[in-house]
This record gives sequence, structure tokens and C-alpha cells, in this order.
Amino acid sequence: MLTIGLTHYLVLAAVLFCCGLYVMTTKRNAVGILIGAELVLNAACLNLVAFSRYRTGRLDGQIAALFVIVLAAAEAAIAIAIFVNYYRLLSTIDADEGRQLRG
Amino acid sequence: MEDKVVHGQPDLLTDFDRQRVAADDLRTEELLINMGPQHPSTHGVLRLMLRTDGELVLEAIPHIGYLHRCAEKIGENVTPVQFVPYTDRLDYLAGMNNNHGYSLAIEKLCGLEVPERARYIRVLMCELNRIASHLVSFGCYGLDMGAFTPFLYAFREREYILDLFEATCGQRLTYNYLSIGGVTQDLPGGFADKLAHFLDYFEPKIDEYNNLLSYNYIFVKRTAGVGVVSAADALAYGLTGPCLRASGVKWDLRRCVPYEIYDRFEFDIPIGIAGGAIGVPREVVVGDSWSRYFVRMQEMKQSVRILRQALQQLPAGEFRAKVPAALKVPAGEVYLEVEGARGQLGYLIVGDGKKTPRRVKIRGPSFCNLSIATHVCRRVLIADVAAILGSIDVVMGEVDR
Amino acid sequence: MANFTVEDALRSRWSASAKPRAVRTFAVLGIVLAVAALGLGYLASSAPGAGYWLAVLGTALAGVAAMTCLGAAFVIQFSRLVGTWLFRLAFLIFVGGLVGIALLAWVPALLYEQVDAAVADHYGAGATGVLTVADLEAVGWALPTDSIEVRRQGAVGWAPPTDSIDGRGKAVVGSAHPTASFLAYALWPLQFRLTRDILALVGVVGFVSLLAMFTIWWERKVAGRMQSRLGPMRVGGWHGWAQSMADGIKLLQKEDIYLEGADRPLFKLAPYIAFMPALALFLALPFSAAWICRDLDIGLLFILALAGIGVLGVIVAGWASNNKWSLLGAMREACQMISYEIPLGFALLVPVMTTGTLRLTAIGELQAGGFHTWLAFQSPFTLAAAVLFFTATLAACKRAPFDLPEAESELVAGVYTEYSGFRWSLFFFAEYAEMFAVGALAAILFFGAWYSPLPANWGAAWLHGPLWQRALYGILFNGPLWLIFKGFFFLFVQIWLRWTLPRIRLDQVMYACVQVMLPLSMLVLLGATFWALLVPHGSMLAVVANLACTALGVGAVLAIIGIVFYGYSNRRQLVGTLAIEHWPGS
Amino acid sequence: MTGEAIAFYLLAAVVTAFALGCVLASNIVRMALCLLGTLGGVALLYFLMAANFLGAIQLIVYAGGTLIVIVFGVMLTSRAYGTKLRVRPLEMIGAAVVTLALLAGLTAILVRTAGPVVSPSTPDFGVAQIGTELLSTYLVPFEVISVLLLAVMIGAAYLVQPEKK
Repeated sequence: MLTIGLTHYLVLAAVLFCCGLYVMTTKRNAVGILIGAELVLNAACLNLVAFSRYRTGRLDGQIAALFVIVLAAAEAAIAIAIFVNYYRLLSTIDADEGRQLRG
Repeated sequence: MEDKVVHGQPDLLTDFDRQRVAADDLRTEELLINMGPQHPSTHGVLRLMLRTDGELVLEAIPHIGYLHRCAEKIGENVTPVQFVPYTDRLDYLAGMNNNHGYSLAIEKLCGLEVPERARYIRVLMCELNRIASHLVSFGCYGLDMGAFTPFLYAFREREYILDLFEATCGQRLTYNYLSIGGVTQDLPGGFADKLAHFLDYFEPKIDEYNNLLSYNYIFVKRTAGVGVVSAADALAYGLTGPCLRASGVKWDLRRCVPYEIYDRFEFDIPIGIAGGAIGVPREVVVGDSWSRYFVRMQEMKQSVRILRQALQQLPAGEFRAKVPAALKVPAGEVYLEVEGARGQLGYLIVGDGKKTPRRVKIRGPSFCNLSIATHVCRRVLIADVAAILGSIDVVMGEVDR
Repeated sequence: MANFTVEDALRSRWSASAKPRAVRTFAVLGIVLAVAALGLGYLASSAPGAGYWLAVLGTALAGVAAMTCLGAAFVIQFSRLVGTWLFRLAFLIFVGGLVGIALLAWVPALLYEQVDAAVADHYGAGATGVLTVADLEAVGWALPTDSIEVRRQGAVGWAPPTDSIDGRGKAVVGSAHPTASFLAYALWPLQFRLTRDILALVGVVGFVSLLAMFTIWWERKVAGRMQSRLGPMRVGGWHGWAQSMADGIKLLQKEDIYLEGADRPLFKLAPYIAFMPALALFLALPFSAAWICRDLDIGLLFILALAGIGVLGVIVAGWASNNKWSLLGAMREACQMISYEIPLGFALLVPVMTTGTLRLTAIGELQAGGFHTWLAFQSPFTLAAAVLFFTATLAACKRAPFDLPEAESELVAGVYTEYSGFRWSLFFFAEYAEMFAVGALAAILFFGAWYSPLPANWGAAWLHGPLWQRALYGILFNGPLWLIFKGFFFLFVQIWLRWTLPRIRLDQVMYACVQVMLPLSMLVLLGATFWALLVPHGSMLAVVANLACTALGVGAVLAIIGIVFYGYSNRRQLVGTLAIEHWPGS
Repeated sequence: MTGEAIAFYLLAAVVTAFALGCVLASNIVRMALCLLGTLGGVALLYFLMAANFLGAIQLIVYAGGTLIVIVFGVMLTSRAYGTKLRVRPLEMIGAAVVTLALLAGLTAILVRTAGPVVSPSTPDFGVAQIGTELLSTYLVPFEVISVLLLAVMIGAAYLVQPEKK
């Protein structure tokens, strides 16, 4: 318990993963789902780095995590582009009702 | 959302405009914003309702009346001499010009003859005040564009003019100096020297400020081609003063319908010139914000010219005609316009033989000039609204009266 | 002229109940924080590794906060006394601060080396151990002569003594000096890394606070002089030097206003999100090879990352204010930041590629050879990168002409519209800290870091001389004062630009970034790559380019100095006779 | 209690709290901020695992990324529809049950299969090594990723370009 090992990180990653999963399944806002996906990806990254640190002893985990981060950025860009199109099609939100432009 | 063409200026689209129009397509929600009555760039208590799409202003509707002080009604309840101080408060940046117009109207109605010296003093004061007013406009316009320093310079020069006024009549803002029948008191000793001194100091400064602000690359980019008012539109909306002249219409009451003694002086009427001419940046379009701003800068030079001539010709003599203590406003009607700092300032006075006029109506140039704002502030950025408003140079005291 | 004292500022603000309440709150908070700091300190002393780092951070922050709270309680309780006392001694405090900074430059060399030497003496070189006070007392306090040299060459930061310091001259062991006992007690804590780190953190926090206060005053003075007025003149004695202090006290007492409908937790949190990264990036910012809190091998990335996070605070502030002007300001900030980080990053890559390291101290150490070895003057591309970097940082710090997020003539005050008092001032602390940080970063990456234009080896002999020679060496050739000076120079340029230029419009900002700066920075990066590949070091072309760029740089500096000198000596003629004579009102 | 343990538990608490914040927040901007907190915590965990470069990259990329998410969260939603992310209670309970079961299962497996706790014996890698690895061992994925990024850039630009009418 007092010495930190691989399991600690894996459990934490599992928690993160489950939070992300929950967010992805329940939130109905597209941006919210994107946020859930980011959480899941982070859990994966954490695993990769932890394995790299505690098991393989090489850089492979870190580099894989690096790739995941880059891919997550790319994914966010595409997702946002899709949301913009989606919103353009279905923009039915009343403009002047109360607090405009608030999230 | 409907028209993709900037209203009234289809051929003047710059690349920026095209980008902005294209950006429209990304529709987000429309936003209603209150610009004012307390806002740094509405120059007083103007309130603009902006309907915007993000940063893009779709419509700007001015709401006025926050400074309404019943000036016209007061004019019907006090004698003409008593009303002169109230005129100071209309366009509080150019009180002398306001006094002038009202005095001229009453004099015309009552048939008073003003002594020569008084007329020259009036011209001196009006032109000085025009410079002071344009200086405020110049400084505040820099401020609107985010340049702080010219503001302080402008106020420094204005301070000298106000000092001159203070030496003359004891007041720095609301003078009550050009009164009915002449001026309230003669010029103080040494005034001519001080004024000449000031003019020598001030004239080169105008070029300095042109170099500092007018030709600044960012400033030109911000103002040139923004808020273009065509000559036809300007006439249709009743623009006067620098706003009209910037649209290329050579119309100045001092020259076109000379009043007082303006026909005795030599001066030019600066108008808006398309970009590429000498002293005009390439990006400039006739009738844009830069032209409106620059016409004022040039007018200051012309005012200096007039001041020099008036100072040279200044005769000795009475400074005020004999005005009956109980001046009655004769039956009749007079409408007289003078070229104020912001445009044509008109007074309609109807008398019916009593001590007080029956009706006083004031045509404030800012009121008419402001009406163009809605027309021009379409499909511009919020920053451009500040640029356009500043170039129109409204004084709310005159708009609301 | 009657000076406006702190008491005057306070008198108008305190209601009868506010003062004791504030004193009570601050005192309780201070005590709680002090206890927390002690606890964390205890934890840190036993914790190795990264946990140690966190605990140190916590200890230092809690300690500083505790001191601040207790100090505030004291100041408020005795405001009349403190006010008069503070302002009587204004000049002394000012001069004392300057002297203090000058002396501090040699603290690591003079004190830390001394203690390290004592430890090494006692336990043998390379070993670690804890000395008792008695051990230290036995050490004579003659200064190790070449320790400064070692420290300079080692460039190891405030790392544990065992890291790299070997084969240094031993301290002279002599009989106990009368002051040795006192010194031993004073120096005993310095052998622990914890103490040094906490000192460094406290130094960083103090530096940032002083920096913001000084810069705000300075900016107002510069603005005043540029606008032919005097700027603040009343508070304090000399040229209103205490103006920001009085403003700070005033701001602290202002009501913390929330808007109805504002997102209160986020509204409250936002200033801290903006301020903390700006503070934390100083942890990785080297003031000299030895003066750095943590010499990270990814120092540059770390600073960049924290600068990016700080922006988030501004955006959240704009969003949480429930004010449309703030929201527009936040959107502008987001646009601007996302866009300008790209050319900024490209410009940063040029020195990184040239030097082959992300470690800021390493980049700095490469420029020790004098003016012509500065990175900006190595090739036309590095010079272009320096210019691009500076322009991009203007946008990143939202300084004029890129100050759109707070454009007061368009958006009232932009994101800061709804903020008042302390929270508002936090944003400005963050802004000025960031301004200095990017200035210092420009100096480190492009303009010789902590080295003077003179080659550092010219005065190397002075390192072995008496104290005054060493101090002179620090002033003339190498030391944190030079970095601070350069940082302030770039800060001054930022101030200068702000009070000179109008503001750019939003679409023009984006145009300038995407259509001008982005392609340019890409070209510069490409050019620098090919330069590094094709032009060997020391070849004819490299030397010519180096000389040409150096000449350009020298010319620019001389031109600036010349303009300043001309302007200063002709200021009366330039302003005009009227302004001088104060005519005709007087 | 070692320092690493303190740091880990502290950071784990922070990360978990922020992740839960993501779960519980109904406001999209708050969610994004919580995400930022989580990401920051994970970045610090990377620092803890001596992956400094990765931590810094995480901060840079995700700070920018979250920024965009927040901006779009603000722009694309309004209080009427987006903010109150109305979740059907049944859906919520179902998701909660499933996720908690998954978490329990994962944790059980992880704890049961946990090997002996070993301290890492690997050296701390520097940036230079990462760079070398990227351009030697992992050159192919590196190039593929860069091509992918280019494709994403073009694709995103294509997706959001205004429709021609």
C-alpha cells in the first residue's frame, strides 16, 4: 500500500476509464461525449506510461502515449468540425432567450 | 442574414469584408448587446442596441434621450439674452458656435446691427472653438482606436485654447460670451499676441499629429474603408459638416451661404479624397471613417488660416451694439443656420412680440449625423462600430437637446 | 506637497466593524496556514522523489500565504502606524531593495557553496550527510575561492550538493571566529535541499509580486512621460513610487462583487487559474545558470505549457461573468491564443534546433562568448525568429496592439469588466508576470541570457579576487541582474508599443497570424533547418551572416539609444515652447 | 510513507475528484474545466513517473484542446438546451450500474493479478532519447501519424467550410 507500484496506476486508470465511459453513455451533449472520450483516452495513456515505467523499462509506452495524445487532438478537431456542421443543420436554439451564447 | 452584400456599398468590398461575409455562414446565435449608455466609446450617454452575430454587428439601433434637458422648451420661457447660456450646453464642446447661431438668429429677427469689431471677435472665438472641438474629436478618436497618447496631446493643445477663452470671458466650457448684439466684453489686453503665439505653435503640431496618428498604418487599416457613406446617402440622411464633406460634397455654409463676415476670408473647404492622392493613404475610400476624421484635421488648418486673417484685420471699435434692456422678440419667424463644429446648427425662432419667443427649435447637426449610424453599422465588426461612431463625432447634449 | 498615506487610503474605506473582522479573518487564516505549512514541511523532510517536490511546493505556498495573511492582519490592525512608517522610509526601502538584489546575486555562490564545502569536508567529496551546528562552528568562514567558478561552470542549479561538485577547493579550516557560532546557526538549515527550495519559491513569489507592483508603476510613469505629463507623483515620496502599493491596499479592501447569474464558483476560481500558472512558470525560468528553482530538461516546454493554461483562466473569467462584453472578450482571447501559439511555437523551435536542447540553462550557457555569440545573431533566420517570437508574445500576453480581449474602447473592459478588487488585481499580477517572463524568455533564447555583451571569460580572473571584484564580475559579465535587466528592456518595449500604437481589429489580428506570421515562421524554421544543414559552423558564410546580424543588432540598439538621447536632450524643443511656459493660464 | 506515495495518493485524489466532477457537472463549461483538472493531474502523474516530456506535451496539447472544447461548448450550446444535460434517470442508473460493475471487476482483476510491488529500475529518459527513438525505431508510425494529422487538418477545414450556394 505504501510503495507505489503498477497496480496503483492501473486502478486509477480504471477509475478514470469508468468515469469516461459513464460520461460517454449518459451525457447527451456532443461536446460532453467528446469530453468522456478524452477521459477514456487518458486512462489508456496512463496505463501505457505505467507499464513502460514498471514493466518494460523502455520508452515504448511513453511513445505510444505520445501517439495517443496526438491522435486525441486530431480526433477532437474532427469531432468539433462535425459538431459545427451538425449545429449548422439543426440550429433551432432560440437566439434571444435569456442568456445568449451561454453554455 | 438575407443580403450578403454590404448595404449601399457593393463595389467597396475589401478582402476583409469578403472574409467577414464568408464568416457569416458559420451561424451562431444572435446576440443583443447594449452598447451604452455607459460605454467608453459612445461619447456620452448614447445607447446603441447592437444585434450581433458573435463579433459581427448585424444592426445598430441608437437610442437617444438620456441627456434631454428641454432646451427648446426653456427657450420659450426665458428671454433671448437669458437663453444664450443654455445654448452653451447643447454642443458643450463648441459653446461659442452655439452662442453664435442663436445670437445671429435673434439679431436677424430683431434687426440688430452688430459692430465690426464684435463680428471679428465672434469669428475668432468660433474658429478657436472649432479647433478645440476638433481636437477633442481627434483625441477621442485615437482613444477609440486604442491609441491613448494622442488624446493627451489633443487635450494639451485644447488647454491653451481654453486658457485663452478663460482670459477672455472667465469661462472654460460654457462661455456665454457671444451674446445678442455682439460679445459680452472686449478682448483682454495682449490677446492678439497670445493668439498669434498659439497659432505659430499649433500649426506645425497638426502635421505632427498627422504623422503620429492619421498616417499610422494600423490606424489607416482600422478606419479606411470602414463605414463608407456615399455622397447621395449623406445628402439623403441630412449629414452636414465634416461628415458631409468627407463624402465628397463641397458644402460649407461659411463659404456657400456666407454669414457674419466669412466672405472676407480666404480658406479652403477640405473634402474627402479617394486614396492614392498626395497625403491620402491608398486604402482610403471617399466617405469612410478616415476621411471624416481627416477632414477635421484639415479643417483645423483652415481655421488657423482664418484666425490669422481675422487677427490681422481685427478693427478697433465697439464690441457690442446697444441692445434694449427689455428686448422684445418681434412677431415673425426666422430660421438661421451656421456652420458649427459638427455641421449645420440651425435655430428656428418664432416671435409674437413678447419678451420670450413663442417657439424655439434647434437643428442639432449631431442628431442628423447620428441617424446615419444605423445605416452604416451593418455587417461590420464591433470594433468598427467604435470607429464609425467616433468618426461621426456626436455630442449627446446636442442630439438630445 | 502633502503625501497621500496608506492611512488616508484606509480611512475612507473602513467601516467600524470591517476592520476587526478583517483582522480576525486574516489572523485565523494565517495561523491555520502556518500550521499547514509546518506539517507539510515535516512531510517533505522525509519524502524523497516527486512527492518531495509536491510537499515543498505546498510548504512554500502555505508558508507564503500564512506570512501574507499574518502580515495583512498586522498591517490592518496597525494601519496608522505602518502607513506613516512605511512612507517615511520609502527611499530607504527602495535603495535597500536594489542593494538586496545586487547582493542576492551571489547568495548561491557565497553561502550555498560554503555549506556544501563544509559538508564535503566532513563526509568526503561526493558523500552526503547532515552536519550539526557544532560541525559547522568548527569550519572557518574564509570563502572558497574557486567555488563561484565551479558553480558557474557546473550550471547545476540548486540541486543537492552531491550532484556535480567535485574537486573544488576545500574551505579553509581555521579557529572559530567570534561570529562563526551565529553564522553556524544561520547557515545550518541551508544544507538541506528543502530549505533551499523553499527559499527559492519564496523568492519567486516575492519577485513576482514586486515585479507586478514595480511594473505597474513604471508603466504609468512611462505612459505619463510619453504623454507629456508626469504620471503618479503623490503617494510615497519620490515620484509616487508607492502608487501601486497604495492601489494594492485599496484593491484589497474593495468589495468582491458578483453579478447576479454569474457562475460563482468559476467566477471566483478564474483569477487563480490565470495567476497560478504565471507564477509557476517562474519555477523553470533561469535567472542565471545557478539561479533557477528547477532546471528541467524540458524547461522551455514547461513554460510554454503553463503560459497556455493561464489563458484558460481569462476565458473562464469571461464566460463566468455573465456579461456579454466579457464573453466577447473571452472569445477573442481564445481565438488569439489558439492562433498565435503556432507561430510562437515555430519561432521557439529555431533556437531549440540551433542549440539542440530544450534546457534553458544549456541554451543560455551557449551564449557566454559576448555579443556576437547571442543566438539571434547567428543567422538571418534566428534574427527573424527573434522578431517573430517577440511579436507573437505580444499577442500571447494580450498587449497592445493585440489587446483585444480587454479592448476598453470596444468591450468596456473585456473579460475584466465584472471583476473588482483583489480578483481583478490578480489578473494584472498574472499579466505583468507573464510579460516579464516572455521578455526574459526572449533574452534567454535569443539575446545572450544572463550574459553581458562582453565575453564572460574576460574577467575570469576576478572570480578569484576579493569580494568586490567578484561582485563587479557579476555586474559586468554574468549574473541574474543581467537577465532581469534584459527582461525589463523587453517589458519596456512592450509598454512603449502599448502607448504608441492603435489597436488592431479582430479580423486583422487573425489575418496577421494566419496569412503573415504563420507562413513566415514556417519559412524561417525551414530556412534555419537548411542553414544548420548546409552552412557549417565557422565557414565564411556563417561568419559573414553572424557579423551582419550582429551589426544589425548593434545598430538597432544604438539607434534606440540615440533616439532616446536625442529626445531627452531636446525635449523642450520637441514639446514646444507653449508646453514649457505653461502659458497663458498661469 | 514515502514521498512518492504521498504524491501519488494526493494526485490520485485530485484526478478522481475532477473525473467525478466531469461525471456530475451538468454544465458543459464546468465539465471542460473538470476535464482540464483531470488532464493536469494526469500530467503531474507523468512527471511522477519521470515522463517529463510527456507531461509537458500533455499540458500543452490538452490545454489547447480543452480550450477549443470550452469555446465550442460555449458557442454551440445555450442554457435552454445544452447546459442542463438532462439525463433520463433510468439511463443514468443503468449506466451507473454497468460502470460500477465494470470498475469493480477491473479492480478485482487488477488487485488479484498484481505482481509484487517493484520499484522501477529504469533510468529516467531524456527528451533526446525520445527524439531518437521516434526517428529510428518508431519512424514508420511517426510518419503515418504526421500524414494522418495532415489529413485531419484538411478534413476538418473541409468539414467546416461554408456551403456554396
